[in-house]
Amino acid sequence: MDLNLTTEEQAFQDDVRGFLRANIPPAIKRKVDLGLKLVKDDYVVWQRILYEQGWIAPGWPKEYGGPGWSPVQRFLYEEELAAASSPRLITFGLKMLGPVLIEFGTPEQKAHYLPRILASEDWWCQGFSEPGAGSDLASLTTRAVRDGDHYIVNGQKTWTTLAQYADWIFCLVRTSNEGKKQQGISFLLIDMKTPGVTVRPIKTLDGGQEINDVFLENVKVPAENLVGKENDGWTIAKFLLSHERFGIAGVARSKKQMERVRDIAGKEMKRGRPLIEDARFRERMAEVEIELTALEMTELRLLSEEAAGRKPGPEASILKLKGTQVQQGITELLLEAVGNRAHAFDPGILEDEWPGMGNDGPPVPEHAATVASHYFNWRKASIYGGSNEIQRSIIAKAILGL
Amino acid sequence: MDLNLTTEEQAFQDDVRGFLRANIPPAIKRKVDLGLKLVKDDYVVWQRILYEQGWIAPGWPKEYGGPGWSPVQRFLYEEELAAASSPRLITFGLKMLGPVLIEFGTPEQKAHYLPRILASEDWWCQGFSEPGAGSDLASLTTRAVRDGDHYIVNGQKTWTTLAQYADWIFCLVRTSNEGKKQQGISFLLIDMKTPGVTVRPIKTLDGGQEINDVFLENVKVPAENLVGKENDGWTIAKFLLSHERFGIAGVARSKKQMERVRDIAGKEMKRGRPLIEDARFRERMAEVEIELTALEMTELRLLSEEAAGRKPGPEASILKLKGTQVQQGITELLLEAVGNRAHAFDPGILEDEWPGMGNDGPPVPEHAATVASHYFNWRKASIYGGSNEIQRSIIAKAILGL
Amino acid sequence: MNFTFSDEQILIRDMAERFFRDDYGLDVRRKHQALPGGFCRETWARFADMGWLALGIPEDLGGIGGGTVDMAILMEAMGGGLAVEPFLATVVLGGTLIRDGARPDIQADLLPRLAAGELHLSFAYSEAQSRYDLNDVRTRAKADGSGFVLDGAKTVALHAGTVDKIAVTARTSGGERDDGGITIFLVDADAPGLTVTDYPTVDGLRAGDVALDGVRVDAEAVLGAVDGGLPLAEAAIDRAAALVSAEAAGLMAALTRDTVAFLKERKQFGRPLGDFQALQHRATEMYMDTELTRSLAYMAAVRQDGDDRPAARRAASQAKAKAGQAGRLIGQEAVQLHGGMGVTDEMPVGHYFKRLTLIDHSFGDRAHHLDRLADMA
Amino acid sequence: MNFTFSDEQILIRDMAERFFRDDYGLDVRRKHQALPGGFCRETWARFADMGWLALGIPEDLGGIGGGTVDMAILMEAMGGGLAVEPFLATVVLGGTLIRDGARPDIQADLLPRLAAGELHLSFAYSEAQSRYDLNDVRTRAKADGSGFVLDGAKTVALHAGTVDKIAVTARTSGGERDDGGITIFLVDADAPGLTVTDYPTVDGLRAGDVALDGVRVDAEAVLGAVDGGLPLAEAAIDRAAALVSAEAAGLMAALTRDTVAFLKERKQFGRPLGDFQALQHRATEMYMDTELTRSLAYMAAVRQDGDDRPAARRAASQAKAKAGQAGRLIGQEAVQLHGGMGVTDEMPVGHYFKRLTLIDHSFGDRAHHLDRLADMA
Repeated sequence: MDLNLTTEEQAFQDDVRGFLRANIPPAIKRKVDLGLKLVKDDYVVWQRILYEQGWIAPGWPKEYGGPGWSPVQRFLYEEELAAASSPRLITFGLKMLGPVLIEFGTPEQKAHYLPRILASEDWWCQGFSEPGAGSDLASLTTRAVRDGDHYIVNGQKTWTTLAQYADWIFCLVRTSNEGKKQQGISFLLIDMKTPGVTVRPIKTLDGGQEINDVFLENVKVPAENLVGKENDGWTIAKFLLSHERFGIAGVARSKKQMERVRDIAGKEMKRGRPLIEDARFRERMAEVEIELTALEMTELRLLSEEAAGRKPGPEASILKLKGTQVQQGITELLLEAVGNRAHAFDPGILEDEWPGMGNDGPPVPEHAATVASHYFNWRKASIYGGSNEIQRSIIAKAILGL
Repeated sequence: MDLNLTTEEQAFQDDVRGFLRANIPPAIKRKVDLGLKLVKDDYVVWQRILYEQGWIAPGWPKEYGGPGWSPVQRFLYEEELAAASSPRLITFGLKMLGPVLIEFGTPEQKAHYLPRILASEDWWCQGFSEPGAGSDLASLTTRAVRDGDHYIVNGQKTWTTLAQYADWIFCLVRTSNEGKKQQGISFLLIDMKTPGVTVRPIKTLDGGQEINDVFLENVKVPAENLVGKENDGWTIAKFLLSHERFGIAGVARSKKQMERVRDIAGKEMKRGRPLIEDARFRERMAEVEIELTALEMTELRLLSEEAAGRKPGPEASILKLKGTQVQQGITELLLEAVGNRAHAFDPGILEDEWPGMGNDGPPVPEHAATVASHYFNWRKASIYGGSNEIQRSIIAKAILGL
Repeated sequence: MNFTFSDEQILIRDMAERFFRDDYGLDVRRKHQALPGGFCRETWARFADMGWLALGIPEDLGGIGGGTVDMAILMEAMGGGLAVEPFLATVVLGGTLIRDGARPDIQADLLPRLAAGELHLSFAYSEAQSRYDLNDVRTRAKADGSGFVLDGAKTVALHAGTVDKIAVTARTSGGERDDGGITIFLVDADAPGLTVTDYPTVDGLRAGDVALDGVRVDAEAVLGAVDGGLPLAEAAIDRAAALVSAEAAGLMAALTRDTVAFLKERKQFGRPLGDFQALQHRATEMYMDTELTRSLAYMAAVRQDGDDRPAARRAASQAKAKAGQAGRLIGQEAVQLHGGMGVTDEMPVGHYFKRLTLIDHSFGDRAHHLDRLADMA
Repeated sequence: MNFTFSDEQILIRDMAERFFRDDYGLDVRRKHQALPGGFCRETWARFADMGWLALGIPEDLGGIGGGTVDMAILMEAMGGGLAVEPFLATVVLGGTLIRDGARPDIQADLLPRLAAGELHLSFAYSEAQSRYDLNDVRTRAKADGSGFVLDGAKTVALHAGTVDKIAVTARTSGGERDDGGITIFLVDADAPGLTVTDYPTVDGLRAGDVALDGVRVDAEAVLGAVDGGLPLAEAAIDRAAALVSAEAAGLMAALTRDTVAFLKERKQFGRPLGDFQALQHRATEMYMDTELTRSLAYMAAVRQDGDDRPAARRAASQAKAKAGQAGRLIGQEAVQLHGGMGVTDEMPVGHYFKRLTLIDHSFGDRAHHLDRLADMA
């Protein structure tokens, strides 16, 4: 047990840190630091820089374009990405579909899709959730009927993040009604440009617009777009949802956000002194930091066990659950810090257009402008991707045997 | 809506306060103030004083010996009892069996038992819980079989508070196995001196000993000891458990305990100053006091509605649930206040025998001596008398319709 | 001592609840938000017709009397109704300051107009550095002949962009955080040198930052005594804190009701969500905290009309601190239990949640009131 | 960087867990408690045989080396085993002070005896007014010739009634709460003028209050430097805080395990309690907080052996604060979920609960460590 970096690890960290800080475009960094809305181009520009460097898919095997890093190196890389104010890398291709294709795809599927994911040529979105299904994923009703060498797909997907930017969607569809509801599900890749695919944005309570309904009406999908076997999609879905533990807790980003808390608390005042000097605010910061450190150490324990050969288990649920609790705890600290300046808001703020930038709108300081919106938006973290209630039930069942 | 006392209410308060403070025996007051163990005689002596005054059963109708007070008067009386360091009045006869007999008893039962309860001539205990039944009261198995003009009772009751002092026990017993399990239950009064009744103390984690197992082995009970009709005991049990809302929240006692917190925090030190001056401890006190005040106002709202003619409803569950949370919150404040002096403990402390009194034992200050034991013991508050889980389910079902 | 509503109060409650149930709603609200100034002047006129704007104003001054409890009943209904109209700014803050601080002739002039819906008011007391402290005032008022000249900047004054007059705290003597030396001036919104930057707030209302650049006022603009403005401001803010706690209770009740309805209706794994015991118990916590908040809000309302200032202050802080804690719990739980639907703009839940959250950032958040209670204890 | 146990550490863990599972238990514990001094000297000898008392002592001084992590592994097992033997007092506190502060010749004398189980130690640092602050010392040591004379009173020194030597903090200069001017003296327990009032603690261990009435000691009784005792005391207490956090993690794991087993076995309303979702989710919280506490406890243990004192201090406070919060939650939930059985003296749950609770009152409670973290931030 050793928390110090080896000389090699130290050199790796310096290397990564140097590159990331030198190469992140300042306009993108600024948006990330202030919590402003990123558009497609921001993501793609940055991901291509990482792609050129060979660092875009640290979790992929080397043969498919991964850098071949150790778990510690990956951990350090995540840290440095967050510290450099990198946007979140869009996970749908890199952390979801990529590993699925590597595990279940045909040679043709791998050869075609994987390089395009690495190069950010295809933007993927995820077609799992349906209206009415909620956390009960397997009760999905979108239907794919085989018709010659095509499937005809009808149904509706919802809560589809950033579908407005997507070129492709990977979907769970029902191909059979026999047996248990988990048994008749297949995993299908659908080109968003296919006739019959419609995207309708869903406005969210923070004023943002990053989730969508996706309607599928008589969508004709070539049969070679099936991944794995027909009716075997549930296995793939489970693999996809539990495969990636790295970064699921969001520790690196939360550490960066705690810096933001400190920064803002240094600017905001309380009783004539900077808020950062208020003993009780510091106590609340300490409470969140304790949870964050505990989470980080727990992640390191799990990664060490994995590196030592243990198979990933249901402990990923702890990382997801506690991770979102910590993230949401930080949004609460930020909100508290800005006091009554939390009121001022105009959706234009998120678009980087407010008086600080020379436009009309609330005269609110830059550091306070997006905090309330961020707090509201981040409530989603404990709902999407397997709600925290689902994670609790997984732990109760798979770990405690209840 | 008016929080001020009327002239009459003020006069009543003065009257009650004067009497209680003048008449409470100092040795009993001392035990209550320090959280020491009370013995049977302490309770009986004090209850007889209140009986002589006509104040022992404020909830009883005047014709049966109640004082005929208004809800506000009863509220003020509870306050003054607690403020005067009165022991808890033993509820089994006064607040449980008494109202049951008034509602369901035969004229003979009323004439015989009620005066003896008022005069503390009979000490009653409650035979509801059984091992294995937990919160699922209706699954009880203690069996009463009719045999001529007697019942023969066999079974075991448990968690029977202060059974070691009791002359009588009122029991729920199974008289039939037909229909739903709630339907075959009867309500029976059993003389503890009857052959076949055995009491075995259960030692609790705080070192105290106030709960017991009660074994019933071929106990012969006269048939006239049946209350209500045979197999109708569940109705009586429900009446008993929901009838009494007055004082169920323990507000008056909690206010008195908050004084104790203040007193102790004035004696204990932190960073060279009395703990009571520590901003963060004061904040924690304020948090508990907010809940306590909210509870008090909620109780007053419910009592006002009741006085205005509304029937008691499931809201009593809120009073029980929040009441015990506040009480337990106060035990935590007390525990925090005494710092590392919480360690020192000897069961003799509870018996009023430690060095402060000239005996051997931990050299711990009087105010700290029983605090940890009290914290441990009071965990029972959220378990007994319908656990807080049961109260939550009652609210979910009866109020929210879930 | 009693804790029941009078028949008149029950009438106020029923009328208000009926109004918001039948004549308001999320679509109406959206329309009102989009109007100039962010609220509906016809609706405001109806408020006046129903006597709501005259609540708390003595009868001889054009009002219909009534006390803080009556206003709390109305505010609770407004919480459930998600009203965007500026009742808080004009009637609660403005009305209280004029009732407590204005000269009789000015009261006689302004209060009937306020009750009739013809006068809008705002109270600009906070500054960039002040957080929630009323005594932290940098805006200065210099005596100038018989009047004063005001210079400074105020933040987040409710509805300041659409009012006729703005009450402003300014320092006439003393240092930045002294309790003494603060004076409240009632300034015309169109006074030369006064500029309001108006903006929408995240909960769907409006507020403004107020810049004062050599604004001249007469001596009669002073509310209360020169240098003696703090107790006046404190009483108004305590009253507002009590009343938004009642509004919060209304929001909490609406969130609990909607969440329970959602749990009953929505099926998952073949059963209604409401069958899951963990969710039942969480809904129960929401319900209980709503009731506790309501109890404290009404206690605080009663106390604001009593003679005991420390008791009024303590009750306001207890209610507001509770509203902050319970509001956070209930808002977060309502969104979480609604699942994906909870984060959309479509359903009321998100709007209740936002207003409830922002109430914690109005008139002192939970931390502020716990500080204050700890200081008082 | 890595976060796995070495093979040796796994050996220590397995051996300790086996010992407490096979050769200890509630009945054994009760027997040991009833022995003079409240623990079993034969068991202590077995601890020595197994090398447990030599952990953390350098090999050239009769120890077997190893670091704080090794001790944490043992402490975690002792938590699950509910050990009453005085490992904390003698090995952790006493051993650390001697390792860090004693002259080489005294180390060479004492440490082998400690490792062999022949020397018992205690550390008396707290006083009636000091709460958890190590610098709050009223006990005075006056220079007297080449030695010192000690006068004062110490509270709650673990196992002080059965030890050979007691380390005592005393003020050699400065005012009551000054950081400088504190000196640690290693005093013979039978020194004239030293009296221990020995008592049982509520969690089943023993402690004593120590009265010092003109106790004479030689100059060689000084541990570390005269007036420089505070950093020494702080390092020992930080190490103890890290290690009782590991003990707490062991207690939490045992409580979670027993509670889950109880929920599976016990039926209510015709179903195992474990079928009720609300109870499942609560058991899950217990499990997660156990894991988080364990993670911080081991981090704190690692940090105690590093060169970075601020990091060591912070890690100790983080682990201990977490242990306090999680310990309260898990202890209370375990009792509650056990229902009536939870409050009896009969089952282990109550005993785990009591020890876990009292850990929060040892080496600084949650409030103390949050204060400390807030001061450091």
